[in-house]
Amino acid sequence: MTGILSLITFAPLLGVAAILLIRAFGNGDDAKSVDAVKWIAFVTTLATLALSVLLVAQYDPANPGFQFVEDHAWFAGLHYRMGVDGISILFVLLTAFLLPICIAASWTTIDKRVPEYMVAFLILETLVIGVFCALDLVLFYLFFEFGLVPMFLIIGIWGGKRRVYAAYKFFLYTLLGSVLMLAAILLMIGVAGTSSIPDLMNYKFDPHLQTWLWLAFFASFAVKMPMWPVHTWLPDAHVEAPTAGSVILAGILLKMGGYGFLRFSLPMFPQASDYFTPLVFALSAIAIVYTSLVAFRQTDIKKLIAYSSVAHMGFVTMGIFAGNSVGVQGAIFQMLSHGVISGALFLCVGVVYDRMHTREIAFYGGLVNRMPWYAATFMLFTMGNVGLPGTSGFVGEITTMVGVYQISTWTAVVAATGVIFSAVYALTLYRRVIFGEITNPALADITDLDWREVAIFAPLIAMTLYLGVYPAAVFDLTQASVDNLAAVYRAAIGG
Amino acid sequence: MIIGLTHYLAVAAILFTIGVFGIFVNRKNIIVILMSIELILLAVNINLVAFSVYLHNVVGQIFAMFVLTVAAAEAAVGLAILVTFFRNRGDIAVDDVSVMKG
Amino acid sequence: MIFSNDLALAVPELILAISALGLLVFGAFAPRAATALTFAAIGALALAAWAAAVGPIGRGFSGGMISDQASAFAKVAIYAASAIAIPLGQKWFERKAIRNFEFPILILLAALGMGMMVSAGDLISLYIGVELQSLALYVLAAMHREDAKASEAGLKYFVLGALSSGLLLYGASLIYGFAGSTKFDDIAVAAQTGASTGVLFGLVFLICGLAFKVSAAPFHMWTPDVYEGAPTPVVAFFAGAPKLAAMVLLARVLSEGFAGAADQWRQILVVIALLSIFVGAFAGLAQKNLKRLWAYSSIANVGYAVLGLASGNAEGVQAMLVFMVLYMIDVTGFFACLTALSRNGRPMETIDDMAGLFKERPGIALAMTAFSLSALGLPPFSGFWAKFYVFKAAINVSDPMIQIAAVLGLVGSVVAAFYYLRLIKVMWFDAAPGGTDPIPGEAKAVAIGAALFSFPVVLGALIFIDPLAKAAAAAFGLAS
Amino acid sequence: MALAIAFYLLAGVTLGAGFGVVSSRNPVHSVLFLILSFFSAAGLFVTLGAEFLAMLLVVVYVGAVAVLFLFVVMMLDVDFAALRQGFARYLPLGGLVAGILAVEMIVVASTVATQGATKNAPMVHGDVSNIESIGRVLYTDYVYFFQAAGLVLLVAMIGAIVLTLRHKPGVRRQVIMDQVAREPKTGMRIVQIKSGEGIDQ
Amino acid sequence: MTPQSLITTVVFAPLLGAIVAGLFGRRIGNLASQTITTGLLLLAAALSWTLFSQWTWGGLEPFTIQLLPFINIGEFQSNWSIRLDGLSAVMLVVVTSVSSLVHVYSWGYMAQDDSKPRFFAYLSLFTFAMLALVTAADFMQLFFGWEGVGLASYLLIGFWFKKPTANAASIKAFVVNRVGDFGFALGIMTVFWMFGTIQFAEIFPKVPEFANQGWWFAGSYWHAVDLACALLFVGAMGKSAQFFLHTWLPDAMEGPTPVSALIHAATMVTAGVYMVCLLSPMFEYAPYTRQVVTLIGAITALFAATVGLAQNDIKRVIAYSTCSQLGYMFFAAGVGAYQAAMFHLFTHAFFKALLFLGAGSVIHGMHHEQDMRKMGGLWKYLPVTYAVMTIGTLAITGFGIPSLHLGFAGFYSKDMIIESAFAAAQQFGGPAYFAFVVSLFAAGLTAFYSWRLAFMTFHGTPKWGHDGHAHGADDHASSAQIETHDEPLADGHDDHGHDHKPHESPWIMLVPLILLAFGAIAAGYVFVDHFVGEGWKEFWRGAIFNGADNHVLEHAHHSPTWVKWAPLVVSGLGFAIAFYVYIMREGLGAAIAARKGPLWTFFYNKWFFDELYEATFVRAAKFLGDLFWKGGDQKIIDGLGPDGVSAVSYDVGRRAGLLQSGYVYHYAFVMLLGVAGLLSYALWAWAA
Repeated sequence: MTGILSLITFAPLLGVAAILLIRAFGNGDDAKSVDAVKWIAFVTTLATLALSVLLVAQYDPANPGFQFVEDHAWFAGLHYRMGVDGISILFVLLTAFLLPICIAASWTTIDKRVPEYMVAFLILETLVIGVFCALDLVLFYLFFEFGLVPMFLIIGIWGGKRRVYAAYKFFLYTLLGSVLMLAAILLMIGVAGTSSIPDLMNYKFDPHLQTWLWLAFFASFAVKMPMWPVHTWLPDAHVEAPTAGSVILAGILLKMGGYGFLRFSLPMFPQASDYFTPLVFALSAIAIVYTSLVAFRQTDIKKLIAYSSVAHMGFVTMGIFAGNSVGVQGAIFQMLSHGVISGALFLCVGVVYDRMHTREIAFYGGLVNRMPWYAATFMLFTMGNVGLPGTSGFVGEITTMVGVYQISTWTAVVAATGVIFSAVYALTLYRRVIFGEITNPALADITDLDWREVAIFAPLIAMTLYLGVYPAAVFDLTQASVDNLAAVYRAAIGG
Repeated sequence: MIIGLTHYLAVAAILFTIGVFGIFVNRKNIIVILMSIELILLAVNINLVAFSVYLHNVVGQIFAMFVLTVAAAEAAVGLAILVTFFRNRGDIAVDDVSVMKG
Repeated sequence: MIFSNDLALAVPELILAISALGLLVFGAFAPRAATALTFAAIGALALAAWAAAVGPIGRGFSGGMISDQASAFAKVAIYAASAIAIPLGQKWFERKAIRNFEFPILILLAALGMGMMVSAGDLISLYIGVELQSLALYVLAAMHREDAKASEAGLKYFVLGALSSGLLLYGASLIYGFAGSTKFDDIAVAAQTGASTGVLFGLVFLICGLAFKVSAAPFHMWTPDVYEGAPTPVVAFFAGAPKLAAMVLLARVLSEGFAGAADQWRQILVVIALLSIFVGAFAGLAQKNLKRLWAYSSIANVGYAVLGLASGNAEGVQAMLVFMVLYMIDVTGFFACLTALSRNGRPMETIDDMAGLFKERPGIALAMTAFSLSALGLPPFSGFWAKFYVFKAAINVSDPMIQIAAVLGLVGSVVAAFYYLRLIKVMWFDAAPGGTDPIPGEAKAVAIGAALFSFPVVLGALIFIDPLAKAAAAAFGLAS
Repeated sequence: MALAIAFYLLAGVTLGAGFGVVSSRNPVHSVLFLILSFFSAAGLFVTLGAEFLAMLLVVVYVGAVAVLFLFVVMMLDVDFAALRQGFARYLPLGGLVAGILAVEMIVVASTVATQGATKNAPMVHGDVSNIESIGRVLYTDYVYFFQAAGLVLLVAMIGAIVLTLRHKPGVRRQVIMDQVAREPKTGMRIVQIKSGEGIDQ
Repeated sequence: MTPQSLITTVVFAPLLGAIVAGLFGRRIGNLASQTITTGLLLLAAALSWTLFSQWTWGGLEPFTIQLLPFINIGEFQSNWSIRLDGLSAVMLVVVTSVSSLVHVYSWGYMAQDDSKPRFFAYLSLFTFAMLALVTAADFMQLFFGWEGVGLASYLLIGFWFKKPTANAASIKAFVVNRVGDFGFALGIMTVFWMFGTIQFAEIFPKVPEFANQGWWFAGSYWHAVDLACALLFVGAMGKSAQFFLHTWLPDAMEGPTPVSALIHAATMVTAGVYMVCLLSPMFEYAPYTRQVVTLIGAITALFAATVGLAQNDIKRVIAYSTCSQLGYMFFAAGVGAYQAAMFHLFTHAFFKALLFLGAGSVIHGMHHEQDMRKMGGLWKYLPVTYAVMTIGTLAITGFGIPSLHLGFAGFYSKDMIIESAFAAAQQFGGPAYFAFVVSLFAAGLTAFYSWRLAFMTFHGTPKWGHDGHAHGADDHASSAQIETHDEPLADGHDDHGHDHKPHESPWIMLVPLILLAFGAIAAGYVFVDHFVGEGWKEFWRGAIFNGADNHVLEHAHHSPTWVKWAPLVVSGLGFAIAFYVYIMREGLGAAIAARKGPLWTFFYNKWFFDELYEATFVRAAKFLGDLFWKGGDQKIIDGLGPDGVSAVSYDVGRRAGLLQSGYVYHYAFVMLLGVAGLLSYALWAWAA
């Protein structure tokens, strides 16, 4: 099965090529070729999904190491090196899972520059999967960093009113973080003499040096996560991005930060990670409380959900730096779950936004009267967001908290208050949008979900509930790799 | 009183400074700026010749010769450009050389 | 040393000199045969590049000329860039109804000068090479002589260039005086056992003079004005090759003449590099004219190259070489785009002019996007790899000063990112007013070719560039 | 002692004239000061024993460059009255920086006594004249530079021509290429003239 | 059928019903949805009783079925499982019985509602969650059920989503429960890291080892088991609406009345009690926490009873009564009489459901009027309701003859609790003593407000029909109460139809009432021996653990006679006062209320808890939210961060551009500065 990772990673580019061919030889913007473009994009992403499922099926959960490894020497000591382990394989799957949904969600809502849009998404898919598969630091950085561009364009071209501001903010914020990471990467390559991630995991960096490297990586991943106080780009980016852009952003791009912590910070700089764990805990705890309170006061639906994302990412960072098996697996699970749920929530916003073109909470109210299915769907994901047992949101939150409890009870206590706050803001939002009488005459004729939207939500609903009831499916996959990671980490910090 | 190498170098240094000084202190006339450049080159030549003599090494003088040659070429090109400029503007005041800025 | 051996080393120079002279005569008598002249000049450059690539290695003319892997590497790059500049400029001047057959000849002579620079082994050949190149460039900058801006650009370039030559010369004279020789080898001997203050003082002057040629801060002031005023294809030429030549020359002086004083000159270079990076990054923010903008961008980029050189080891030199080559292609491509673009006959030079370019000219817009992202240093574009080499070299020097500088430099690149993004934003997000003129073929070819090189070709090309640059860097004899 | 007096005299004149170049308000005066400066610098060269260079300086600079300057100054119709103000405004700051620079340079120059290259063995023997020693190496060791310097001059020439040569419209110029390329077909027109009608234009 | 498959059917039948009615309710229609859900619930109830009888009389042994792994990370192992033991058997019966009766009752009560499938789906969903809760074999599933019932409660309270008060109440219920769950979750974590497992069966044997160990938590050193139990108890407080976390329960009456009967009286709110009893092996080793439990329970019992005295809304009175009774159960558990707590839970389920459904019948008959001041004399119009309500009232007041050991259900359980409290007070003193005193006093209050309710509703002069809607605003302390009177049903009933005569409810509503009335009469008598009497050890079969020195139950049986008679006397007193105030001197009650004495105001306004919370937590959250958002995010982080930096950068760039003046001599000067600067720097750096 070697080569399957490259196939999955670059499969979307085949779609890009096909779309470009249509652009080149079709006659521009007529409906037929636009339709063809959409179908190509959709089929490509579905094919990628099929390949990813195949990948997971072939994956050996008992083996904690990297599998499906490909390795070709490149230049200057760099390698084209790909591989997945129990930590990354799920993110590959998540990406492949969300992309068809994004394409489908954009089917009718994107009416200008469709080919460019689809190309941007397909390229983004390649890059994101590449991030999760890359086993060479520089290759990783390549995928990691270039992801900014399609997202910049997606926000900037198809975004809302302040899209330019948001796009800049997104780009520059994350760029600032990642150049510091680049500095660290270069230093690591120089010091260790290799850019291979597996080799670097075994390389023991000098503890003093680790501190700097850790901080540099932290700068990048903290922005990406985003952690408090470098989170302010996220609400803006979300609010302005088109629906599918928000889904990708919340569903996948944020996960790159958490993935980075797991892949680099913990195994490569264990002493520094241990040293900075209180810092991460403090920031995570602040993020959970602070952003929850901020979310509570939002007047824009998307912004509220964006802030809640920050709070949920607080659980992730917390769980990761707990450094024990429970916490780390919880964090991974939380990322998956958040990918599905927050993606779905943004889609929910998209549904009403497409109809009414506003995201003001005050504009809505009483939607349940006209849109019962929508209300039910929204309810499910709201509950997932709140972390209700039975949905995937719960499993992630509770396991991360359990993991953290061992390391810092204070953090667990503060994080647990997040459970209360999330209920406050999420239910308040739901109530104000969905419940009550329809008072706004503009809403009198709003229509319920159509079949396409149902089809979009169906897999997300299924995933939310499936993961909520049977998270063991995920834990079985991650167990070996995470146990290994946690064991090595614990051994390295002598605890 | 012995006139040593240092003396010559000092003269060259001062002349060099005068040349540089001439460039940025003269706000009115580009030709004078070109002349200041010639002064700088002259200072360099004094340096080279002085070193050459004190090192008993002829290379310095040869270097100075090349400098002279190139300085002449430079003057020619510089004046040519100045003439073009003058044709376009009808003036050569330094203050005018500021269409492009920022 | 047999004289013919010396001549064998100078074959590229001979080819260029003879063809320049020949073409001059030909041009004087057949002023309308511009196309033939163009092709002949390109052919001469190609021939010279080939000769440089396969030519013998060694030192000739009593050490005045060095032919080694480094000079070969640089020469090939320089000649190639010059060859590209010829049709670009020639056609441009034709479109402006300016007929001057001297353009290719001046380019040839400038290339010759740059070739001399990269293989200089002596302060005198350094100086003459620099001057040969500079004088040609002064003339090229002012060549659009009916244009007030061009002549102003030429004048500024000339005055400041002459000043910098003065600085360089003064430095050279001090080095000569204190080291007792103009040959780099001899200087190295003198500088090995603790360079005297006088030599180092001279070195600072020398660095200042060369810093001007590469437009590093604080000797950068000419750059924006000259870029704006000079004809665009000329800018495409002298934003790339001359800087490579000057950087190689600087590297050669420092590594062959002052390897022993690396700790001293590193500090100077780091200061220059940081100043350049930040001046380039910040001053570009408020620019509206793309040529000025790219001037600031080049200031910042040169800062990176200098930072690589400041590493003071073979890796750093390799980084600088790779950086300059990649950057050269980038910047040439970008100015080729600018050469190509005009709207209703008026050249498009400001950022606002680019509004909606993606709608109207997707190919060129994509190319410009690629160049911008590359200059920003975003992977996987060539600019990233350039920075990759440079910062890898810089950050692995065990000197906190340069390490901090490297980190600061990276941060500076984020500031600069803003203006590249603004360009991309205008091209992609804004509405197109319409009316762009057809794109001339040669500019389009250069632009697309360079864009393809910056990505994806670079991913493969680096496999070849990397060892070549490494060998070239090794030729300088610095510790790795 | 005489040498010292000569040095100080010449150095003083050189520097004074140099200052005159940058400070005089009339460019013509500046050129004249420049010439004076060159002359006295040539004198300095002589005191150093570099006669050939001194001669060259006078010939090249005074004979060619300075005259060129003078020529351009005269040629360009510059309004000198307008060029008179504003000299002193930047003097203090500029003077300060220049002063610092000069001091630094002189300080460094003075170290030559302790660590300069004067220790090096002499290369040229005393019995060879200045001009001969230059000649011996210029066309052998330095032939490469010599040729290159020629190219520099060529560039200057081309540049000067490119930038300043103007073809006046209406002036018919000899195009040698056309002349050479002339063929009977293009050069001749065979006209059949009917008798009694003449040639119409 | 094996017990295993029986119990599996019991647990999943409601889920099936919920899914069918919820997803396909609109497709298959109201009747089908109702039939399916109710049928499945009745089946579940029947099977539960089968199981229960097998347990009680058939000698069924406890067992656990593992269905599926849930969370399995290292030692953190949780399974979807079904546990049967004494406690869950009791709870199964209670839950399915009440639930099925409520389902049936709702056919009538919700007859006019236009989203019946949704309602029944919610009810069944709730039942499933509750069953998952009671059959949990580990903390995770317990928590799942715990929050699941919370969700169902939220959905059902907000069932009439058009009503703003209902929406507010539903959120309040969820959030306050979440506060409890906050503690609960922390408790689970503490348990996990303490014992290395969250399986009950594995934890309990390990508890004694930790009896005297300490535990670091949140920067302090605690007694380990006490800490774990205290945190878990916070969860119980939330779910069972104990003092501090009680505020949601009265507001939850915004939901339809069957919901109140099922969730907010009989089942969900007792989950806290159930948990404490289930965890008795831990609580037995947590002496301090048990004292806290006792205190909180006692205070709740007293507090709720006092508030109940002054309320005018029929459902609210019963709600406070529930709250109060839950307090009883908690302090019973606190003093160590877990069996008594469970027994009261059991009997309470019947008579409280009865009271609620009876109240529902009254409301239904009164065209959705809930204010008791507008009732009166209804016994003539609603005879069956009147009869069952009286039975319920007798049961809740614990009427019975101690010497004969004969009485209504509440008599056995409540007196047992009081006696246990006395026994514990004798043995330990302290909080138990306080609990005993409170229990007696509250018993009197219970009698008073229960009879007050009965008298105001069914006796006296009818006040309906001529009073109109002229509420005086001064009658109402909070807006929530005002709105409570208008329970809008989209059922075509005329809300203002006060000219209509009250009418008796249909039989579909009355049958469940009658069945519950039987329970209220007989549940105590039949099961007293099993729960708390001679056969308790045999009945519980280890499901409840009593420490070696815990003999409260034995001692309770040997209480002095005055203790056994005291409740009756106190209740009688309460009855007498109520009779005097509301029958003999009808109008006196209204007069007292109108006088607005400080005590009355205090009680009427529920000790001002809502106002307190509003002023502190809600306002603080809003204030902090705004502060963090507009101050923290926008001003500080963005202002100093991206926006500020970009503004400064742009400014610097502009200034740098200004330096670029275009004048050659400026440029030359900068170069010179550069040279001079670099030279100076070089001299300085190299000299060093």
